[in-house]
Amino acid sequence: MHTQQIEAYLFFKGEPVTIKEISHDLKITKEEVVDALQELERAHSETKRGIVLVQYDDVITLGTHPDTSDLITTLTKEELQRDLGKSALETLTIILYQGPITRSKIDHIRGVNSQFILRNLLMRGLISRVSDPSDDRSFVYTPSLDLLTHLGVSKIEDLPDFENVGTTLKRFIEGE
Amino acid sequence: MHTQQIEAYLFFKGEPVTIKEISHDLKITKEEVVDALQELERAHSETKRGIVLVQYDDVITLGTHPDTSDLITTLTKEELQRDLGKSALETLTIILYQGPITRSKIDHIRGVNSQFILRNLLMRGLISRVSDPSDDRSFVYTPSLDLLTHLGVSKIEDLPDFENVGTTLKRFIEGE
Amino acid sequence: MQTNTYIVKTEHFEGPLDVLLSLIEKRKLLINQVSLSMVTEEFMRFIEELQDPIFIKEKTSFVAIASILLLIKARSLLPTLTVTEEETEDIESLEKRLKALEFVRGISKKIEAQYGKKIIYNQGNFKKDICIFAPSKDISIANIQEAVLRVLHKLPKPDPKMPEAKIRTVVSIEEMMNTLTTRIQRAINGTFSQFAKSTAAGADPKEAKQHVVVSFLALLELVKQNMIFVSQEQMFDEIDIKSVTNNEQ
Repeated sequence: MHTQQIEAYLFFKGEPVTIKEISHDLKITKEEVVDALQELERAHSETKRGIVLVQYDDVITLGTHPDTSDLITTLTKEELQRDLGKSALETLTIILYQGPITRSKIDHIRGVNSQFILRNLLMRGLISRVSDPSDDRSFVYTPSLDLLTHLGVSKIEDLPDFENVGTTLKRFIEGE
Repeated sequence: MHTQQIEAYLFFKGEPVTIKEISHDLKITKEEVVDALQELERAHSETKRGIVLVQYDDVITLGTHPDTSDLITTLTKEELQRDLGKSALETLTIILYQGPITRSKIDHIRGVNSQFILRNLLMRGLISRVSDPSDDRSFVYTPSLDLLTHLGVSKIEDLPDFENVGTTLKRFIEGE
Repeated sequence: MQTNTYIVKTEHFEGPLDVLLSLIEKRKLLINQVSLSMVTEEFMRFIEELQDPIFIKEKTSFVAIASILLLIKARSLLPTLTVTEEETEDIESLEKRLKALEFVRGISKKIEAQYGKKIIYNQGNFKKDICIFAPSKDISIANIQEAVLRVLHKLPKPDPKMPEAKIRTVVSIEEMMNTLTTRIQRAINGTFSQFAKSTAAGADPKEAKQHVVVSFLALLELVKQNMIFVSQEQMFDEIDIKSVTNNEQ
């Protein structure tokens, strides 16, 4: 059966997809998709799951179980209010002084993997992610306008010691 | 039971979380978290699920089932750097079977300074560096959840011959 | 990119144990003192060719291993050579470390075979629906300024210190050779100046000592294999070297 594949697929996608897309990506017929989705829904309801299938018309996604909505609402609020912490501030700083910048360069400067921090900064609207003009398979990160406004700098060069810090980081990246 | 809440929580977070964080956010004891995680793991393995629980030490996340790897690989944009190289593989092996481990022990086994390779592995997110519990001026290295997921194991004990290899290595390191 | 230079540095150059293990594996030998003494000359040659300035620092650890190897070889050829307790420990520890590394290599092949074959993937995209501007209290110019300092402070230094794992470091090949020569001479109660002079002829005086010791060890090897006949009339006399011809056997 295709239920396992579909559940993994929806989980990996993390955003609503249509039956047509699933059918295309899994290379199975739409009928098979519909059957598997019904099967998956049954499985979810039989066991006391935290994850459920959310369907509207032919658009499908995975979501948290309605019984957990109180928890999730609280978490969402807390998450958005929580302090960034040192590592996230450092990452944000690098993007401020060196953006647009790729993740691998950020990782290189910090010496650690920044995957989840970037996700968090994106979710909070502090940075934005666009296709890398020099390589469209990857992305570059830039500070959001909201962030600059929030910091009270009208242009990026107004950040403290912008020139020097920028030069030092650039030199490091280029390996001098 | 708290399995439903925990599954929803992990799904909502979408990134590795610690038992301590779960305990704090869900307002339940650590023991209750551990019990619920075991229950969740059992539930995942009994039904043919597309989602698995990945754990190392007290860090937990959800991921796609390794059996769906071929499908998801065709969808992912980020190419996995497969070329690990001899020294990276050696270092990872030592950390996988002996982590948490200090750099000096890794250096001793390899007979060479591992600073660069460790930094490289940190940057790639394959290992993590944490304060040494026995001496907080120094650090120890552990496998990251990403490393486990790239190896397709949901917990460290699923590595080939985990027990025996670990014991043998330990004997080598401690010089009997 | 910069990261690649790190990989090159570490990949192409993996230290003395790596070199030693490769030499033993190339000959399909087991790790023990016999095989270690067999690859000693090749190892010494490797050090001599180790000229790249980037690796000068690594050279110390090579010399440390070389001195243990020469000791093993000298002792196997000259049972009268006295070895301190600490040296015995070094020898045993080297053997053990090589076996450990060999073991790790074996396992790392399995890890390599498994890596990237069946991947567990993370949850994909970030949840776009909650992407709203939500700055935290700790985002301020002052904190950004502090973060800048931390970032710059944590940038890796280009010239890391070399910690030397447990084996005592030897200052230079020359020093090591000097000590060993004295000890060997004491052990055989004799000299071999002529032989040494002839082999060291034309060599850089700095390297002469090294040639003497290595050549002498080679000479002793030949004695052991009954390839040559060595005699010495009296203490401190010249060592007389004759080759053993076939018809004499």
